[in-house]
Amino acid sequence: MKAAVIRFPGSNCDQDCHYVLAHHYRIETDYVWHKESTLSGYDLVILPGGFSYGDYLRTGAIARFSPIMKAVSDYAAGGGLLLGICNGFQILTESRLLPGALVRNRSLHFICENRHLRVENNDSPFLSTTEVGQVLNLPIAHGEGNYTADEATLAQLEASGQILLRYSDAAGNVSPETNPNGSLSNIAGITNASRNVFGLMPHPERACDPRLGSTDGTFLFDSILKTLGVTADA
Amino acid sequence: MKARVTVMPKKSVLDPQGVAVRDAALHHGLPEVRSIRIGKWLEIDLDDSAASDPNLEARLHEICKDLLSNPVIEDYELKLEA
Amino acid sequence: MKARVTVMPKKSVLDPQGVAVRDAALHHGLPEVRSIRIGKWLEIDLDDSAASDPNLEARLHEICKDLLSNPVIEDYELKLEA
Amino acid sequence: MNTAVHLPQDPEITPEVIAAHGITPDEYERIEKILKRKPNFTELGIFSVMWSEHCSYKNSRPELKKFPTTGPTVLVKAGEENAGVIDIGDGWAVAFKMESHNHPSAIEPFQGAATGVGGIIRDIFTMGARPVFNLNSLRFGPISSKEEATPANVRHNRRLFSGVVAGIAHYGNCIGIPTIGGEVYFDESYEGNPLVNVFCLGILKHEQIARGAASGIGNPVFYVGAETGRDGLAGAAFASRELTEESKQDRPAVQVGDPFKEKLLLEACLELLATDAVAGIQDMGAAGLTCSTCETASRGGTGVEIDLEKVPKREAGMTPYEILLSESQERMLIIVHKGKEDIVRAIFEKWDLPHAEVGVVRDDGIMRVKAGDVVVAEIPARELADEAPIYHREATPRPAPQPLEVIPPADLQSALPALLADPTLASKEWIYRQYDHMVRIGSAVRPGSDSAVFLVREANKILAATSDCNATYCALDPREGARIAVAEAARNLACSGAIPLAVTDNLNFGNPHKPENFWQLRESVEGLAEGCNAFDIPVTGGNVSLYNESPAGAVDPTPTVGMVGLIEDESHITASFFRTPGDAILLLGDLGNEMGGSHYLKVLHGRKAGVPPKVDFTKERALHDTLRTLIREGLIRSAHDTSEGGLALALAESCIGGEGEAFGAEIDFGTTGLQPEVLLFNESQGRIIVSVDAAHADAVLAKAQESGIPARRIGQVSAASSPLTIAADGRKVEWAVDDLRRTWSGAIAECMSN
Ligand SMILES: Nc1ncnc2c1ncn2[C@@H]1O[C@H](COP(=O)(O)OP(=O)(O)O)[C@@H](O)[C@H]1O
Ligand SMILES: [Mg+2]
Repeated sequence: MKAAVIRFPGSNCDQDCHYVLAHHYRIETDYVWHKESTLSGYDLVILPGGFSYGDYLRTGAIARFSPIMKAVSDYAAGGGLLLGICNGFQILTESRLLPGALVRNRSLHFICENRHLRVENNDSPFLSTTEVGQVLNLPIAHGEGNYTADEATLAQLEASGQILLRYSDAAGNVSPETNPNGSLSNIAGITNASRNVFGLMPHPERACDPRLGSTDGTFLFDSILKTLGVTADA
Repeated sequence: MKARVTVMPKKSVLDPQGVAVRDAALHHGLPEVRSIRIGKWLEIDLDDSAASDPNLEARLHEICKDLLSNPVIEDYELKLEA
Repeated sequence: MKARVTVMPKKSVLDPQGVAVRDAALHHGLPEVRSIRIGKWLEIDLDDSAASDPNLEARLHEICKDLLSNPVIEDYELKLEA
Repeated sequence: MNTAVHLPQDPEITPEVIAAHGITPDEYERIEKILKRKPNFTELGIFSVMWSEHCSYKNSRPELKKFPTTGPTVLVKAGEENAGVIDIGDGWAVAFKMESHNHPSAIEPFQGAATGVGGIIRDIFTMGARPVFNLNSLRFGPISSKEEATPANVRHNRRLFSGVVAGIAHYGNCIGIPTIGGEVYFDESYEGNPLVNVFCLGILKHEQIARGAASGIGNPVFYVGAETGRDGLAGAAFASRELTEESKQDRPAVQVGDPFKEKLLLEACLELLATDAVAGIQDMGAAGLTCSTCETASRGGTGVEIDLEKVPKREAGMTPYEILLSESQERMLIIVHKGKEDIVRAIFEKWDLPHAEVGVVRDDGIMRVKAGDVVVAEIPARELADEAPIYHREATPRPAPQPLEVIPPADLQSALPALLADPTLASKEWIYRQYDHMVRIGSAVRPGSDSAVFLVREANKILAATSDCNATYCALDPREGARIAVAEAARNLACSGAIPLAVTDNLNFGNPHKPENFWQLRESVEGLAEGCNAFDIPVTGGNVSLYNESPAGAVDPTPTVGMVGLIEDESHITASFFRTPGDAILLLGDLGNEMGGSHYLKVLHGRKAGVPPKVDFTKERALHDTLRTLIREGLIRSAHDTSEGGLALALAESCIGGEGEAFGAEIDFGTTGLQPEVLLFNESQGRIIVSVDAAHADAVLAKAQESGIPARRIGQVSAASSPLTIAADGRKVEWAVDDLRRTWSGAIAECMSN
């Protein structure tokens, strides 16, 4: 298996994602510079977190026009697994590869802390090793993680089980009190209709090393490897 | 020549910044404020050569829709000046 | 009644956002762009009672200076509408 | 030497113009002697920034010589380059430093703090190091008020505080360097003159150390990074004056930072430094192009000639004076090996950054600035960079603090919550939640504990870092206060399982022309030096910020210490919070009895008085060594030093400070004979509260006593949400830990939501 981490100017979780794949999972992983225009031979493509183009204008708005994004959307259209984390999620919504948009946190503050997330649906390559209702503990770190979409879009997401993660408490209760950023319906991560593109605000790559507190991020990467039929030697 | 663009959050979309600023204004000597909505104001300076292109306005609308605003959450208004 | 305020980075102050957006526009179908400056656009909705206060405009200027703009690096413009 | 021309647009050099540049008549004479003629206007501007306190340390340099700067691990000494470099083993090294941005933050808190962060990061990657984490040390006027309507000054302090935190978050988060710790104090003395000290640490291999020297005659000089605009004109000179009402008019001195550009610059410079193209590299900080040009020439023992027409500019019509003194951010000067220019161009093209060959290294020792064919400045580089006048200022001691006669009592039940609700002692989560403190996947101990602990993956090393300074102690006794700052930092590191490696410091003081202020500076420096010598750790560098005054007077002397330590094995990583009910709680060190300068007096009785605690370095070192030994033997579950608020506060923090549920604790000090307020809240040094498996308690006590450390068992950890009880001398007080946590964790947010 081979993975790609796309580097936009201003990406800053690219090295972390690369580290987890290459060192923790020992997967062959390339950095792909945003000025490249082709993307071939990859089984997983990650749009990492960070502040692509300084988050200027809107988060993800300028990165969406990077030359590599045409290849990324072709890759997704061909069914390839595409994971957008934090700024990567923002780029995916700006590119319309995922519906809705991510706007400023309700508090207007950047928020960095661990959060509980309830698995709403495990029928995807990204969370197949989890149980529905399972609660994950993952870090968030964002200023614009407030998911918004119109009613029709939300209804569609609900109806087809595209909402994969919601902000909850440790027991899995989802309520306004467990919502860190004002996100519509506590949404923390969604997939597209064909379930091969996943965007989420939390950072699974920051939760793969027991020394950092939580290893719940491994559920996500384990699921991806399982889908691809790879046994990790981590 | 110049183009001016305003980009505003759609009425249906929550504008947390606008709400925060309204609350602050309420407490700072403006009790009459009912709502504040905050958007962007862009001044675009164009090379005069642009004026000769009959498609200029259409191209600017493209940019407004694709780059300067996100139609999922925002509306824009474009004004061209000589 | 309504007030509209534009807040712009001062001419001499770096506007990194404007520069980044100009570069993006240059590459995406607007080669004629010379510069883009980006500021804020605020629509303030006021209770009609405000209209009767002769000091309203002065109070709005206060708010513009203290809250809506940062006079160290920004200029603002205020327009009142009935 | 040629005479640089007088440009038609420039003012004549009059005594008024000279004075407006902050240059004294004596200094002007010295300039004429160096030039062997009169300076033109541009040259006068160059001298004024290079000879400002900020760049030349003319008032503090003789004092700074008192710091220990050598040692077996020192690879680059303080002052030699932009930041010192310390060996951490296996071919790896760290470069770290602290820097102030006090005055810019007073005028424009968000941008002032943001550009401070940008500046210190550049200092670190200029050394060839990859920045891995940041700290910040902040001081503001009070943000809490008991009055019904919040007074204007408190509102202003809040605005400064929230702007500074947002600015630090903006820059650090965007560039992707975690801010993993720091400190913040709120005190009247900082009203109108906040302190914003920022720290950055980078990691590098020994052979990657980059130098800021213009070497190799004929080598081209490149300018890379952001274009030059009229930003922060003469900011260095601005930082070297007192803040007055008029200085609010100095507004153009505020610069706007672009962390996105700095991220690109960082990656491009590290990519370039990995090639063999670079002969020397220097960031453009205070005094921008001027400082980098003459300093690289001076270090290289060479001359540098640049042409301002080739400098990338943001605005049209800038004069040579403006270009040379601009403090536009995110710029670097690079001396390139001749023939390797294309490597530089290719890398900076890749990262979409402006770059230009602007000059050449010469053998004449001259900093020569041209605008096309016209020579606009011509100054001997070494004299300009290194021969600023040195002043030995007059020092007058302040009256010694008077011992307290009686310790006023308080209701013990409400005293602890009152202390926990004081913004200086309350949880700092409101701050560090806004900082990305987890990027780079290394934060093994996050902000909130005594020290932050960071796994540096590329080097397979574990570092701990802390910043400390209790300026109330320094105000009462600057020497002792500075000694305590070092001891507390070392103690915080010991509590995390780390061995101190080195120190950086930031000296924040008032106007040095006032003999009492200068005395405070001198005492503090000597105190810091004593501390560093006692712990055998070198000073790698730092920063001096003088003229921290507002109309109400000077700030409390604030010699901030940033200390970095090494943790040898991941099993040694220790945090401050109780972990397991049933664990025994031990006190290493004495019960203590010093109440002078305590937070108890300040918060509950509104007094900043008394003789501050004394630190005994021999005892302190023995305590730290013993704790580390116990940690190595796997006997310690948590370790927390006692500082502000004394034993009661430290115990409460160990109960409520962790990420999970709050634990209770049952504490019994037995018979002490101390006034209860003194027992609970005294701030004597050299004390650490540890929790250990109850089965090991006796062994730990015996080992501590063997090493000559007083040690006693004072209680045990109880189940989550059970109360904290403290008994002594036949009295007992009980607090609900969930209430304590609510008070402590919400205090700052509550101030800020009003
Ligand atoms: N400005 C700040 N930025 C980030 N973390 C901070 C800041 N101020 C305090 N903290 C964190 O809060 C915790 C408590 O700080 P402090 O009370 O100064 O600790 P101590 O007294 O042990 O030195 C520490 O972990 C510290 O790193
Ligand atoms: Mg401590």
